[in-house]
Order: sequence, then structure tokens, then C-alpha cells
Amino acid sequence: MGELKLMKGNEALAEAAIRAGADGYFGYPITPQSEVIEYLMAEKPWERTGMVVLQAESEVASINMLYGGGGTGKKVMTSSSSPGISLMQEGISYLAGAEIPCVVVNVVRGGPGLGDIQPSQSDYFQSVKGGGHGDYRLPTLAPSSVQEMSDFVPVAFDLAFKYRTPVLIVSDGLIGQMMEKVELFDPIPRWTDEEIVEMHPWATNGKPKGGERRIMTSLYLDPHVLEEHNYKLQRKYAEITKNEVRYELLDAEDADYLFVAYGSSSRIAQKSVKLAREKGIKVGLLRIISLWPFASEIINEFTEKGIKGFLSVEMSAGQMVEDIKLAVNGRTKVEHFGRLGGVIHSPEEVLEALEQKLIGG
Amino acid sequence: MGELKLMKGNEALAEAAIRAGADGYFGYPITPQSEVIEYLMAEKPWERTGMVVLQAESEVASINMLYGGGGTGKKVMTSSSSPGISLMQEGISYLAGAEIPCVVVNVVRGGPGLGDIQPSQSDYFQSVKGGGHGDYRLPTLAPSSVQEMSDFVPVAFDLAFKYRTPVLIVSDGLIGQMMEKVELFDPIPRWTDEEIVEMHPWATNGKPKGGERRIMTSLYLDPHVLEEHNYKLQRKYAEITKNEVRYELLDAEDADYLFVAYGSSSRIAQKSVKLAREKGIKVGLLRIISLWPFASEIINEFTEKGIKGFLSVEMSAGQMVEDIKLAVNGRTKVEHFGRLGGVIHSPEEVLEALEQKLIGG
Amino acid sequence: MAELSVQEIIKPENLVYQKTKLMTDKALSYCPGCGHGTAHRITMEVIEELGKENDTIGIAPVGCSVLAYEFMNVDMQEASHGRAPAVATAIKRLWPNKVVFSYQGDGDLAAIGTAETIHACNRGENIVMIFINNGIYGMTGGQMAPTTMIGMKTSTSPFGRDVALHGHPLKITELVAQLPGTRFVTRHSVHTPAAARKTKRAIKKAFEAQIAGVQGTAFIEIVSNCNSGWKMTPIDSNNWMAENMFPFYPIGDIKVDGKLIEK
Amino acid sequence: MAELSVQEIIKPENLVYQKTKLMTDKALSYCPGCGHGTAHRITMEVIEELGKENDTIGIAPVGCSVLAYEFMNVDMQEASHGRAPAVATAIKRLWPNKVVFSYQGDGDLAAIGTAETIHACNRGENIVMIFINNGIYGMTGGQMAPTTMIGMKTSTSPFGRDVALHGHPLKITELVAQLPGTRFVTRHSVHTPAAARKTKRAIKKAFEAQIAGVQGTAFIEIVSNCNSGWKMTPIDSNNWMAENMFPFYPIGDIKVDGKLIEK
Amino acid sequence: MAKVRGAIVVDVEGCKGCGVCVPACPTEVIELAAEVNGKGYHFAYMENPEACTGCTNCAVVCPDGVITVYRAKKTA
Amino acid sequence: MAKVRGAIVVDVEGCKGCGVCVPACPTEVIELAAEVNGKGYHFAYMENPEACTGCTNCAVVCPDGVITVYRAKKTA
Amino acid sequence: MTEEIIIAGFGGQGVLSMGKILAYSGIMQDQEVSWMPSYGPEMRGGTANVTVIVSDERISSPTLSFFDTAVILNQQSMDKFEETVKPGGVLLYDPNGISKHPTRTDITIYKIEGARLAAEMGNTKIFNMVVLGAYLKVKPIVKLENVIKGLKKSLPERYHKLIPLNEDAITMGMKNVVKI
Amino acid sequence: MTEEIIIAGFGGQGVLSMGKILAYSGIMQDQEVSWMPSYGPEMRGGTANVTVIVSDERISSPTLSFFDTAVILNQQSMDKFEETVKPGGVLLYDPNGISKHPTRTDITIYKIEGARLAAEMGNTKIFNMVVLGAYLKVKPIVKLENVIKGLKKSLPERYHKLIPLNEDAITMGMKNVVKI
Ligand SMILES: Cc1ncc(C[n+]2csc(CCOP(=O)(O)OP(=O)(O)O)c2C)c(N)n1
Ligand SMILES: Cc1ncc(C[n+]2csc(CCOP(=O)(O)OP(=O)(O)O)c2C)c(N)n1
Ligand code: SF4
Ligand code: SF4
Ligand code: SF4
Ligand code: SF4
Ligand code: SF4
Ligand code: SF4
Ligand SMILES: [Mg+2]
Ligand SMILES: [Mg+2]
Repeated sequence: MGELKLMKGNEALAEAAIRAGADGYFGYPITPQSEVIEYLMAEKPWERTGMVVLQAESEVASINMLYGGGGTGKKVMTSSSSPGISLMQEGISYLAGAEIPCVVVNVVRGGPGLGDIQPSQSDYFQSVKGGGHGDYRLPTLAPSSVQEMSDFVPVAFDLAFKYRTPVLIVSDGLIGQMMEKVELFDPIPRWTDEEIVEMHPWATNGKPKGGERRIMTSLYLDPHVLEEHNYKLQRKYAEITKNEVRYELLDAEDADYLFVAYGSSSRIAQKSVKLAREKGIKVGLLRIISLWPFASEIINEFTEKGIKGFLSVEMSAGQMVEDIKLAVNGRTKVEHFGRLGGVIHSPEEVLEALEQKLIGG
Repeated sequence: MGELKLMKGNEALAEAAIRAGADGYFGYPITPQSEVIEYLMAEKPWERTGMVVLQAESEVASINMLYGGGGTGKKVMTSSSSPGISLMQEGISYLAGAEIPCVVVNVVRGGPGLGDIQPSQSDYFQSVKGGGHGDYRLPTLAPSSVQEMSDFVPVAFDLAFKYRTPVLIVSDGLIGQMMEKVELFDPIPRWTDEEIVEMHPWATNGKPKGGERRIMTSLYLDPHVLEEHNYKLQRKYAEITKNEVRYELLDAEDADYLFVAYGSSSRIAQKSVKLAREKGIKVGLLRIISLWPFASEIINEFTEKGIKGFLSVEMSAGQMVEDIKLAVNGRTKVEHFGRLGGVIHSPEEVLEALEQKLIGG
Repeated sequence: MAELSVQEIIKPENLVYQKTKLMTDKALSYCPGCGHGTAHRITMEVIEELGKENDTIGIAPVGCSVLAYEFMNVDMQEASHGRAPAVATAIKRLWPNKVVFSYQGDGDLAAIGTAETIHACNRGENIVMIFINNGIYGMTGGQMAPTTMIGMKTSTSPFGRDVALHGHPLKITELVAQLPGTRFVTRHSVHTPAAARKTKRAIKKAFEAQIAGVQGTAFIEIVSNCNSGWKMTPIDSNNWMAENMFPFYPIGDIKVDGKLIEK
Repeated sequence: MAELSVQEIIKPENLVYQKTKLMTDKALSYCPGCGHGTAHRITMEVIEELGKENDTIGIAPVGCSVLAYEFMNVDMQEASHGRAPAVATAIKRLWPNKVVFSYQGDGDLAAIGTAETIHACNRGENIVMIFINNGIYGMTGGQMAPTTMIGMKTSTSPFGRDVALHGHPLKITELVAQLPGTRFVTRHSVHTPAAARKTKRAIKKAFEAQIAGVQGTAFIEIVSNCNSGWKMTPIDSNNWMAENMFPFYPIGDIKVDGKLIEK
Repeated sequence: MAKVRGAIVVDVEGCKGCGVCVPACPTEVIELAAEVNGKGYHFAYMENPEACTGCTNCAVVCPDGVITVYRAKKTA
Repeated sequence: MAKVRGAIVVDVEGCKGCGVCVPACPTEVIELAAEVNGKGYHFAYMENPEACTGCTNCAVVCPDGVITVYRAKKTA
Repeated sequence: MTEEIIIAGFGGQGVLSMGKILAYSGIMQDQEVSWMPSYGPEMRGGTANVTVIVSDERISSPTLSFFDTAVILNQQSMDKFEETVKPGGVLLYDPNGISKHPTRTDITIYKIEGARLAAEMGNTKIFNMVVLGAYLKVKPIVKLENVIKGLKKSLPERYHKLIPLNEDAITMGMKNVVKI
Repeated sequence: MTEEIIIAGFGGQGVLSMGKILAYSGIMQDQEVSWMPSYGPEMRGGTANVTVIVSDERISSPTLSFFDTAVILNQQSMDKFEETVKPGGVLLYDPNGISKHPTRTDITIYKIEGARLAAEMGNTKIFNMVVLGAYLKVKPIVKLENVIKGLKKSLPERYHKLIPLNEDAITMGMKNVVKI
């Protein structure tokens, strides 16, 4: 068993980056995730593992530092919160286009605009659909505990390198600021330069002797070539969709209804399940772990099995609910319950929503 | 009848801005829309109408100039293409949050990343779902002709001020670069400063004598206040959804199938309708004009009437098709046909897709 | 001779100083002793003295002074992080007869907003830029700013700013003074009555030129304390500032009437 | 004495100059006479002469030289518009023993990328920045750049750059020379053999210092032509450049070994 | 000889007890109270009121603008 | 006395006829051809080959790097 | 066993670290814990509160509307949190600075003169440990030895010499808590 | 009537403006028109082409795979566009610089020595007007008077003095077009 600690989500994430063998972190402070860079600067991983930590001049610089670093085959990461992530959208689109592995963490806060600094989930659409320009997708992991803030970092790096893609970790102010017990995984050594050169022949870290130069680019001036490139990306996304769907089921076997939730909301909903079961309502929880690829298949299965309805529990005006509806395709009821702008729902009101919108409705 | 001209879409848009009584244009060059600022700089509207034109240092600066200008009650506009629009996402979220009217034009090109400079429609998701952070929506108009590049400018300004919201015009390289006959509308005089003060009491253009100061902000530190603000925004979006859906039907009355398309794609699809009708296939075209709010109701009506299927024709990997599916909700077939990365489909292959995916399928 | 009692002095006709009505009644959100409050007040005093209450538009940044709009009793816009100069540019160009100023911290103006700062100054936008340099990101809890001095401890330079790790401190004010678009560039502080009065005169001069239509950007740096970020008492922070920051950020005019001051 | 015939001279043993193999065989996408090609080639010659072919990572910008990666036969990254200095920063910090350079145009480096440029230089990133100043946005069809000179016509300043409308031209090179992080700042051109040779020496000096691990950023401006954007023949554009641009952008070293050159 | 006498009024509830006014007073009029106000701050008050000249120094540096100054001229 | 003689080879199809090499030559060796190459450019060629000293000036400024230079020393 | 606690007071009172020590103690005896602070701009000088949950089971929501126990250390917090104690729950407060004392009758109310006792012990900084002691007397959810272990874990080495003082403070709190 | 034309050649040959004049002429006689250039980096010095549609009806797709007429002015364009002429359609080309002449037999092929004629007229810039004349002879979709009107509309006032020269060039093209 690894080391047991009581840590904030943001701190666990930072420690996990060091332990995951990250080579570099580049970021710009923003609440509620500044603890990530603060922890790293205090921990001095350049002494522990050789990891580079740099406070960039902005989020735009940070994301482009990931482009540079990831493009050389190193494990690089940044973190920010909603407005900062919006600033990164051009860079993220470039990373996707140039197929550069890296990990981007969004500790979501209330929006739009400057909004507030409270936990929110209103960047779902940005994470899994829109965001930057062009047809691309980002594998997106949503931790719902401090443990997962730690555990998902190496998973994210694995996905990033397996598929040569930027990977999102979408957390929020609640998960970032709370402390929980966390079992830290054993440190994974950083790849040596030689290992990187061997493992990632595509990476631009100095042309191999007698070999061909490598290029990181997202530019394909001929539309037919760009189309080919896009088809390649789409095939990759299909592959990811096939392999990388992650979710968790709680009290679902006998359920008449399912809450569908992720991150903080899933913690609240878990309590609501308890409250509901105490009242004799058979509800379970489908906790979405990978926001993309989305757990459409399991939703389909429950639909086929005749579930009476799904309640999407989100701290948003209704975003993930669209993906649930697309999976259900009209075969059963899908409703949404959300609180906005950084307000966290209470377990009681989630249950009430279930009763009103699905059971009563 | 207004003045008849042969113009590029980009030029028509620029001329329309002057005629719509715009007070300011702020932008940064990018292909395929640089003609907008070039036209304005050559036309010197500051001499014609007093309109300000400024080449900004970047798209980030441009969008924040819109924040400043729009926040004073003036009619302001910017234009860019995909990567530049991605850079604007933080600013757009602020504009939505602070409820600042303005018009943002995206002449879409192939992505992701630097991609190419050919026409594309792969920024649909960014326009109508994701983009920036937080729960917001942007009324989005998609012109499909040079005439509409002109006509939609005053419409966009009207929407912007009616609802105090940024409005998107989503065009693409085809519509931007092509020339067509355009009937220019008669110039609408710019509002005088006095008119602005009277019409827009919310605007920050100097505190009224004896009155209260005005504030433009998207910051609401108390989450309950931010939630209230978000509910207000959501009510506004509901209102817009009720009032501002725009679409056009072509050969749809007797149709067994409908192409659903917008912008360039709708022009191609129109030709495909002709080809199909020549072959005796009863297909019509639902041309989407407002990407958001989306024409779900008319899709619902056709579904109710028993249409056999919808084919979403997009220059993307399949984005608008999700909104069609959400509207249809499983009641009939919905398929997607797209070309990627800046390739424009031929009318012939669109028809073929209809035959294979819906008629044969 | 009979001394006057305090009660006899405190009469409306003897009033010599009270908070300008261009500051709202809302309690400032700043930490005790923070220079932002003084900087706000003298700015508003200038606007009042110039009679421009109804013709002024101010731009608040993202930083501790994000809430400047709650306190300054004129029309205000809250800009996104770093972009106040772009916001101010558009407002001034669209309303050339209005008085426009921006108010920004060092993270806002000299980190994320560097491009907007340089370009507004280089275009010579006819605005007043007020720049509060406290060598730290106050609002987000005391992280290193571009202006943080070498050796200075912050939450992201917990062992002191080290050039190899974090780069050099940035003298953005000296930089913008190099640009042909700036007309008046000066550095001040507000930690003593004399300093605050001087700063106010500089601010007034800057606004007067804008009102007179003299072309060029006025850029006023105020070196200020952040006792929370620096983890000091207000008094200590002011002393530390005078001792440690002024040698590196020397107080005084840098450019006047478009000409660099020879040193 | 019998004269040698051309055929007798053209023999492998007499070869004195040929295109470096660090330029690919792909035909350059640049307009006839464009200085980008020469700048590319001398940069690659330096890398070859230093024996760093296998240890170099270059960053291409967005601009006409976006395709530099098609022509420079070393590992290359194509950065987003203006962000090459950030990209280079990360690469150099992660691979301190590799040779890292960025190559950018004036729109890329001095407009949208201003913040990244200033901050990379201010941090003193140990990279070589090559900056092609042709006073225009070549790639997008000849729009005004920050460096466009007063009076110069471009597609967005069709009546000539007018300060009131468009602001001043920006001497970004003089600006970065002010920063403590820059070690070597110099301005050159490649329009004559002598100029190109001098530029090459400067580039070599810059790379040598990087390889030796001398701390600090090297910044090499190359004033260059854009005959397409300027709507001139190549020869005319080079002459126009010498006559009109050099007085404003004077050729020569600005900062050497971390010290500003007194003028 | 005209003697100038001054007095200040501190908005006790607005004062944050930062103490910046204390050294700013050339005649050492001000001190921080031992008691706290509603927000828990040791507010400023005139410890030596007779020394006040109404010079406004304290008010000018008070970050929270909670000092009002009065001045009266009394001809001797 | 050693006389240095040079010669250049222009990659005709790669030449863009920009003419930058022409004034760069100190001995006026180069001119642009009246004919065009496959891309339509009036390519450079040695009009006065005997004057070439192999100084490499032309090659150094050729933006497209299409000039190769040879030099031979012939002792008189 | 699941204990859901809110600790609320001024920023400087050590509210967050009291919660942290409690959470660490839970970990020392193999329980699940969560610690969720209120954060945000009001933290600056203003009030601070933290929700701590110690449980034998996986913890669901780390933020709650209702609590088993509320530890209340200033008036604002009293106004806000008295109502959130579950019927039958516990409210523990320090009367120092409290103007409106709690009035509920469906809960058990305890008082601890933490500020006074800490001052008497000559170190106002151990105020929160006195309160912790009082709490642990009322709700012995963690063993004292585990609290000490937790302290050791959470304090940097150089502060370990202060542990005995902290232990004294806890004992002091345990002794002086008064049921109302 | 709908005429779908592609005009293709080098960048400097006036391909785009020829298309523009044609389109303007269509407007002058109340028809619908569209003009869609290929654009992009290959424009720089390379080939240029424009699709022009003149029609009595609303125009659907402004880009097409097949054309009624192809006007071809260099070899690259011949290689690319010969195949795109609809069976029964027209291919008009200038043989100058053409190495592989068109070979299709299901279309009508015309030749115009535009470059030579323009040179003979002493102004190589009117090359495209000679070709336009040739085209209009073959496909008189717009009246000459409307072309002149279109020219007037599209040229800035200061160039109006050149209109007679342009008219001559058109006439020259009409006279010299040869059916193969
Ligand atoms: C895009 C973006 N990035 C980061 C932040 C977080 N943030 C808020 S204020 C601030 C810095 C404040 O420092 P400064 O400008 O020096 O102002 P101060 O608080 O010191 O007065 C930062 C990084 C943000 N709100 N938006
Ligand atoms: C975000 C973004 N904005 C704008 C553009 C369009 N763009 C491409 S290159 C360029 C400017 C090129 O000018 P410069 O950097 O001077 O290079 P040059 O072509 O002159 O060598 C611009 C504005 C872009 N690609 N991305
Ligand atoms: S954190 Fe610093 S800058 Fe912000 S209010 Fe407090 S003292 Fe002032
Ligand atoms: S457009 Fe200008 S910079 Fe670009 S290749 Fe042509 S001449 Fe060079
Ligand atoms: S300066 Fe103002 S806030 Fe500070 S102690 Fe004095 S009166 Fe109070
Ligand atoms: S007015 Fe002057 S003398 Fe009076 S208390 Fe204030 S500083 Fe002291
Ligand atoms: S090598 Fe020298 S002499 Fe020979 S052609 Fe070139 S420039 Fe002229
Ligand atoms: S410089 Fe090079 S490309 Fe230009 S004409 Fe001479 S040989 Fe040809
Ligand atoms: Mg600061
Ligand atoms: Mg340039």
C-alpha cells in the first residue's frame, strides 16, 4: 500500500504529477487551483525527480509551452480554471491537430465570464464538444475524490501517449479544495531522454543520426490532405470511444431510476441515493468518469432493460443531459436537475427533483 | 430598391457594417476574412459615417475592445476565422456574462489547429455549445449568400441590442470569398451619442447627472447571486429560443426526406435537391439560418408529419446532426454526411449519401 | 486665550477633508492598510476636482481591485484579466470626449496583459493608465508577479525569486516609457501623506492633459504594499516597501511631455 | 597561359559553395527574391557548421515562414501565431542540452506574440530568437504590421500608416534589449552578400553562446523585404528597404554580452 | 498670532485598525484603541486631540478613507 | 601570380528569376535569361563566365539557394 | 459510525487546522474522512468554516446542509449554523464574542471558554486545541492517541516540540466543557 | 438559361477580373451571378481559377464539379479541367504555353490566340479581354453593351478612358476565335 496522506485535491494532483514521472508543469495562478503550482514550487520536484516547473506569463503561454514540451515526447501538464481554460482553446485545438500528448486540468468554477470561484460544472460542453475550432475530441476524465485527483494523473498521461492526444482532467473547486485521505501511488520514474527517443520516434527532440527530421504541425494547406488528416483523427477518436469509456455504477442493479452525474455532483448524488433508498425509492447512480468518450453504451443497456428514467445531476444549466438524451434516443425519460453559478446542490433537493421530474412527472 | 453591386461576401459584410450604423470595428487579419478590415480601411468610414476602425494587436485585444465599446452602448463588431475565434473564447464568455451587445463574425476555415484556409463548418459546436466557459448561449446567424452577408449585419445588431448579448455570424471561406449580386440596404444613420444615452440606460458612457453609476461586469462573488444572474440569462435564452428561430424551407412540402444544412452546405444541398428531383427523389431542404436558437420545432413538425428521414449535410465530422437528433428524439432516421478539413462536398455526392444512408439504408 | 474644544472644531464650516463623494459608501474589500484604497480615493478626488464625474469611464482589472467598480462612483467596466488597455482603447476611440482610465495590478498589466499594455501605449491611446505594483498577485493569494523582486518570497517562489528558475523582475514602466506613444510616465507611492499628495498631483496632471486633448498615453505606476501577500503588518509592509522596493523601482518621473527624463 | 574553361572549373574538387544539406530539396514557397529564403539558409549553415544537426529543435511561426519546417532539415515544431517563444521556452527547459531556436515574422513576434516575446526575453531563456522584420504581414496578403513605418502603404493602411489612426511603429528589438534577460541583441539584413555574411556571423555567435551554456536570450532581427506585400520587384524592394527602413531600423549590434551598446 | 486647531473624526466601524494614520500624523495625535469595533479591529482615535492641527495627513493616507478632518483658526 | 577563376551553376528549374544575384556579383557575371524556365521565370545564367572569381557572393544572397559555386586556382 | 461536523469562526481562529487535525486523527484509526473548507474572497479577514466528515464508510457528499455537530466560534457563524444542527445533534460554542446565545431545545448545547483558557495557558494560538478537546470530550469519535499521531503527521518536524503543549490544551478543553 | 464556367490560368493573367466582368455583365441584364475564386497559398505566383455562374434562376452551389464551359489558359489548368467539361460543353483555350492540347471529342473545342493578339495590340494587359471576346462569341450569354456597362460599373472612374481599348480587345477576340 502506498503512502497515506490527508491532502487537498489540488495538492494530490500536484504530487501525482511528480510521482507520475511528469517532466514539466507550466501554469498560471487562478483560484481555485493555485495550490497546484504552489505545491510544486514548494516541493521543488526539480530536485526530487528533475521535473521542470515554470510559472508562465499567462494561460496562453502555458498551453503553448505544453505544445513545445509535449512535442518533444516529454510528459507535460498544465492546470487552470474556467477563464484560463477558455484562453487555451486555440492552443488546445493546435495540440489536437498536431497530435501532441499532454494533460490539461480544469478545476472548474462558476461562469460565464469572471463569474465566481465556487465549484461548477458548466464547462462540460466546452470540454467535450466545442472549445476550440475544428473537428477534434479530447479524452476527458472527471475525478470525484481526492484519491482520483491523484490516480487519474498517470491514467491521463497514459492516454495522452497511447493516442497522441491532449487529455483533459475536469475537476472543480470542490474536489480541488477539499481534503481527503489519499493513498499515493509509488513514484514512476521519469523517462530518461534515451527512453523518450526510443519510445516516441515521432517526437521532435533532435533529428536521429542518419534519420529523417520530425515535424510537429497542424497545418495541411491542401484541403484533401487536411481531410485525410482529419479522417485519421476521426479513426483515432473511434478507437478511443471503443476502448476508453469509464464509468461506475452504484446501487444500479435493481434501480428503477438512475442519477447520472460526475465529479462533485456524483458525490452529492451518492448521498441522494442513500436518502432515496431510505425512503424506499429504487434509484442508483451512474457515475460518469470519462466525460468523453461518453458512457452511451451502458445507458443504452439500461434503456433496453427498461429503466424508467434518467436524471442528469449537474452543476450547470443542462449540458451532459444532451449526451444522455442522444444515448437514450427517445426510448425513456431523461430529465435534468442543475444548480448554477457555483451553487452546490444539496442531496435533499436532488432527491426532490427525482421525485418531481421523473417519479411524479 | 437599394444599390446593386457585385461583391465578395467579406466586402458585403464590411459595407453592411458601415450601412448598419456600426460605431466601431476592431479586428486582426486572418485568411479567409481579411477583406473585411481591408475594405473598411480603404473605405474610410470614419469620414463617411464617423465609424471607428482599428487593427488590433490580436484577436484577444479585439474581443476585449468589443467589450469596452459594446459596454458603452455603441454598435461594435469584429471578424476573424477559426483560430482567432478560439482565442476570443474567454472574451466571449465575459461578453455573455456582462450582457454586452456586439457582433462577432467567424469566417470558418478548416481545422483543427492551423488547419488550412479553405471553407469549413467544423466550428458549429464551438459556436452553439462550447466555446467559452460557463452556461451561456449566443444567437448565431449563418448566411448562405453574399446578400445575407450584408442583410444579417443589421439583424445581428438588432438581436444584440434587443437582448443585450453578443451575436455570432458564422460564415465560411466560401461565402466570404465568393462574389454575388448584392442589393445593399439603405444606410441606417449611426445613433447619436444622445440617442445612445437615452436608448441604453445600462451603458457605461458617463454617469448621468444626478443618477446612479453603471457597471459592466460578469463577476458575482456570491454564488447565490451568480446563480440568480445565471437564471436571468437562462430566461433570456428561453425568450430568444421562443422568438428568434430562423430557417428556410425549399421543396419541402411533398418531401419524403429533408436535407438539413446551413451556409455553404445549404447551397450545395440546394443543387443536390435539384439533381434528386430530376431523378424523381422527393427530397427538400431545411436551411438552418439561426444555428442557435435551433429550428427544433419545425424538425419536430416534419417528424410528426411522418418524414422518412433527415440528412445533415455539414462540412464537419458531424456536429449539427446532434441537434437534429435531439429534436427528432428517435422518432425517425437522422443521418450525417460530411466532408472534412476544408473540402467542399459536391452536389452529386450529397445526393449519393442520401440514397445510401437513408433511402437505401 | 481659551482653547477650542474638539466639539467646537467639528462643525460643518470647519470641514477641511472628507472622503470624496466619488467614493461609494461601501466598505472597501481590501485588507487593512492596503494601498489600493488610497490609490482609489485620490483618483476619484482628481475626477471630482476636474468636474468630470459625469464624463468618466473607468476600467477595473482582475486582481484585488477587481471590485474597484463597487467603490469608485463613476461609470465602470470590469475587464478580463490583463485586457483593460484594450477595453480602454475602444472606449476612448468611440467616445473621444469622455475621460477614460484603466486601473490595473502588476499581474494583470505586466504578465497576462503585456501585449495589450505595450500596444495601447505604443499606439499612444489617449488614456490614463494607473498601475498598482505590489510585486505580487494579491487576489489569488500571493503568488509571484512579473514585478516580484529577486529573493522575494511568494507562494510560488517560496524560497525567494531566483532568476534561473523564475526569470528577472520586469520593469514594465521603464519599458513603456521607451515607446513613442507614451506622453507621461511616472512612478509614485501612496504610503505617506507626502507621497499620496504627489501621486495625486501626477494623476491630476495626467487627466488634465487627456481632457485638454494632448495626444499620448499617461502611465502612472504606484508602488504599493500587499501586507497579506507579503505576510507583514501594514506598517511593516510600508517600511519594507520603502527600503527594498524603491531602490529597484525608483520613485519619480520617467518621461514628461513625451521626453525621457535624463538620470 | 591557357584560361580554364567553365567545364574545367566545375569539378567536385573546386566546389566552394553549395546549398547546405540542412536545407531540404523542397522548393521554397516564398516569392521570388524574398529574404526568408536567405535567412533560412544561413541559419541552417550555422547549425551545420556547429555540428548540431542532430541536436537542434527549431520553432516555425505562423506567417510566410510557417512552412520553414518544410525547408529546414532539422526537427521542427510549428507554433501557433505569436507563441513560438513560449514553445521554445518549454523545449529548452526540458532539453537543456539541445539547441533551440525560434524563427518569427514581425506580425507574429511583435503583434499577437508581444507578451510571449517580452517574457521569454525577460526570463532570459537560453534560446536564439530569429526575427524577420519586413514591416508587413506577408502571409495574409500585406496588412499593416506593428513594424510598418509611418506613411507606408499596406492593405490595411492603404493611405499610408498614420499615427493617429494606427499608432506608431514598434521597435520591439530596442525594447527587448532593455530587458535584463537578453544577452545579445542585434539587427541585420540579408539583402547583400556582405550583409548576409555578417548576419550569419551574428547567428553563429548566438548559437555558440547557447551551446556553451552562457545564460541569456539571443535576439537577432533581420530587416527584410516583402516584395509581394510592398508591391515592388525584388531588387526595388531591397533598395527601398536600405533607403527607407535602415534609417528607422538601424543595422548593428544593440546589446552585446548583456551590455547595451552606447550610441 | 493665529493658532490653528484641528480635529479628526474616525468612522469607528469603518476603521480597519491598520495603523497607517498613526505615523502619518506629524503631531502624534492618533493611537489605536485597546478595544475593537464590530469587525474586531482596534480602531484609530485621537489620543492627543489638542495636538491636532487639522493638517489632513492622516486622512490622506487612510486607505479606507474613514477620517474626516476639521480645522479652525483661533486668533490669539 | 595566381589567378583565381570561378564558375557558378544555377539550378535553372529552381531559379525564380528574382535577380538578386545580379547586382550581388562584383564582376557583373550574371544576367537573367530572355527565356523562361518551366515555372515561367527568367532564370539567371553566366553572361560573362570568364569574369567569375568564384567569390560566392551570388550564392550567398540567392534566396532560393539555387547557385553552386566552383573556384580553381591557376598559377600563371 | 459517521460524524458530520461543521466548524465555523473567524479566519484567524485556527478553524481550518482544527478540522484538519480531526480529519488526520480519523485517518490514524483507519476511517474515511473529508475536509471541505468554505473558500473565497470572504476568507480575507472574514469568516471561515470547514465541514469535516469522519466515517466508517465511503463518504458521499463532502458538503452538507445539516450536521451532527456544529462547533461555533463567533456570532456570524452562530447566526448561520445554529439552524443546521440535526435534531438531536450537538452544538458546541465559545461564548467569547457571542451576543445571541443559542436557543434551540431539540439539540444538546455545550459551552467551552476556549479563548479564556488559552489565554490563561499563556498561548492564544492553542485556542483551537482547547476547543478540539472540548469537542472530543462530547464526541469521542477519535482516540486521543490518534489525535497525537495525527498531529505528528500533519505538523512539520520542527513543530513537534509543541505537541505536548497541544496535548495539554486538549486536556484542558476536555476538562472544561460545560453542558448547558 | 444557366451557364456554368470555369476560367483557369496563371495568377497574373487576369483570370479573376475576367470572371468578374462576366459576372457584372450578367447583373447588368438582370441575371443571377456567382463568382467563386480558388484562393489560398497556391495563389502566390501559381495557378488561379474562378467559377462563374450566370443564370436566370437563383444559383445554388457556387462551386461545381462539372462545367458548361472551361476557359483554359495554361497547361496545369488544362490538365486539371479538361475532364470537367460536361459532355456537349465547350472548352476554349489559348494555345500559348500549352504543350498537351485537349483531346476530348464529346465537347466542342475553341482556340483563341489571346496572348499573341494582345501583344500585337500593344498591350498585354488586355489579354483577358481578348479571351472574353472569344468566349462571348461562342457563348453570347451577355450582350456586348452589358459588358461595357459592367466594365463601367466595376472599373474605378479613372480607368474609364480605357474602356474603348477593352472594347476593341473584345471585338478582336470575337473575330479570332477558331473552332477546332
Ligand atoms: C485568465 C485568468 N487567469 C488568471 C486569473 C486569476 N487571477 C485573478 S487576479 C490575478 C492576479 C492578480 O494580481 P495583480 O494583477 O498583481 O493584482 P493585485 O491583486 O496584486 O492587486 C490572477 C492571476 C483570472 N482571473 N483570469
Ligand atoms: C490566431 C491567428 N490570428 C491570425 C492569423 C493570420 N495570420 C497568419 S500569418 C499572419 C501575420 C504574418 O505576418 P508576419 O508575422 O509579419 O510574417 P510574414 O508573413 O510577414 O513573414 C497572420 C495575421 C492566424 N493564423 N492565427
Ligand atoms: S491581498 Fe494584498 S493587494 Fe489584495 S487587498 Fe490584501 S493587501 Fe491589498
Ligand atoms: S509575401 Fe512577402 S514575406 Fe511572404 S514570401 Fe512573399 S515576399 Fe516573402
Ligand atoms: S489609517 Fe484609517 S483604517 Fe487605518 S487605522 Fe487609521 S483610521 Fe483606521
Ligand atoms: S489632521 Fe494632521 S494633526 Fe490632526 S490627527 Fe490628522 S495628521 Fe494628526
Ligand atoms: S561567384 Fe562571385 S564572381 Fe562568380 S558569379 Fe557569383 S558573385 Fe559573380
Ligand atoms: S538570386 Fe537565385 S533565384 Fe534569384 S535570380 Fe539569382 S539564381 Fe535565380
Ligand atoms: Mg499585484
Ligand atoms: Mg512580416
